[in-house]
Amino acid sequence: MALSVQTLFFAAYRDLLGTSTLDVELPEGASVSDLVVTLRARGAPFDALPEEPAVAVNRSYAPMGRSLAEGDEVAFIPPVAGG
Amino acid sequence: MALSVQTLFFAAYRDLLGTSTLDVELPEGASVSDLVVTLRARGAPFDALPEEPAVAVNRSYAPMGRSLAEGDEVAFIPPVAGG
Amino acid sequence: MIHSRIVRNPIAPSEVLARVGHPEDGAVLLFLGVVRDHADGRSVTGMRYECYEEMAEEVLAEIAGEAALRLGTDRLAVVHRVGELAIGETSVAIAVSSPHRGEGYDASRFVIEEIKKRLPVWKHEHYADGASAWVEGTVPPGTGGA
Amino acid sequence: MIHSRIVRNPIAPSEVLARVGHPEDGAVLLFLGVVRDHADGRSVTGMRYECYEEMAEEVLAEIAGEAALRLGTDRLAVVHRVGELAIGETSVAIAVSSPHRGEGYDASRFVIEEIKKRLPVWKHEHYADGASAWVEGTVPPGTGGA
Repeated sequence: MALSVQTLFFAAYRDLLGTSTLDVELPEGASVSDLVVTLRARGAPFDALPEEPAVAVNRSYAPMGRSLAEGDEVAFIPPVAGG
Repeated sequence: MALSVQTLFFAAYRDLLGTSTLDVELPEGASVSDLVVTLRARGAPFDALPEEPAVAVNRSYAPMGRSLAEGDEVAFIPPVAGG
Repeated sequence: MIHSRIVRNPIAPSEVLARVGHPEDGAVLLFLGVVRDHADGRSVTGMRYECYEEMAEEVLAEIAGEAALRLGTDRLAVVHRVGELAIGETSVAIAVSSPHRGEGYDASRFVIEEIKKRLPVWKHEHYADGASAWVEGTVPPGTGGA
Repeated sequence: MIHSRIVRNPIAPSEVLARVGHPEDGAVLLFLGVVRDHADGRSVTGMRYECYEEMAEEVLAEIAGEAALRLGTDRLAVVHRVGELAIGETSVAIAVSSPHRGEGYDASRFVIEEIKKRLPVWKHEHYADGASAWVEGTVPPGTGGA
């Protein structure tokens, strides 16, 4: 069994990866942390992502341990600078 | 020798006394405190003025001990409520 | 340019706001004091503001100058209205602008607090039952028995 | 009515201000965040704001709701602009009104501080020398290694 999530990359992360979205397959029961490890394992430029980036799952901020489910939207959030 | 000061009364003090200004003669060397005693000694309604009212001498707040000079403008300032 | 004024005509907030701002400034703050329809549980229908005009102009300028030191810029405007005001009318407007917001909030708050402590202005409240009274105020520092 | 919105068109401060006010309210506060011409000693010529729009709308509404609890009224409007902004243009406007000023200053400040902590918005600064860079930001609470 596997699950598929949609990742989003904004601002500096999008510039780094040259893309704003990517679908990623993960084993059942994977967490945000597993997603980050999977992405960084792809090598450059993905390995330049932080080991513990801020992410939002389905538009809510989530910790690294958060479990992912089929169809989740996982956004990689560089340090924010609104106002 | 005597000195003459112009007193001003605002808001509740003016309503109390029924006048907004009064010239007062005082002995040389008199202080704000002496002025208040002199006014209160006139009896009603002057004796309803506080014993230690806030005053401004020549448009600056002054303590009770402030000495007065000929021609000073002494304003009796009820508790203020701007804004 | 620091601007401070006692006025008798209605205050236009946008005009006060237009007195501040600068390419260096990242934060602009406008405070409006407005006549409200109640006080201490009583229904209020209007307010008459009275002042010791010559002194009030001087004290307001002094407050504005002290606030500008906190603000770190001279982009500060404060206007206080006197006379007969209706509910919802602006009695005081304070505009400031500065590079950073911390100084702006601090200076804006300072102006309104100092106005309440020492500006020689008095309010006569009109109540819905036809009565009216002077609003209880604050004894200015450095005076009387204080 | 609490109002919060991410917008792409220029912000009209007077329109944001007009969303608040009530006969009960004695204090109105308008905060404007403005693009300034310098940052960390570098000359800035403009700024591009980018956001995660769907989430930013939700987070801004959440911040506005929390601020309204502090304010004690629902007279709160906050608008954040994204896109390409010139020096002096308003990036964020926050208007609040309440019976007393303390709650107004507190709620207004809360909104801007929380925006900077957790609104998913990023700024790309353009410098006078032709370079440009993402502005260093803040890691939102409850994420990553935090």
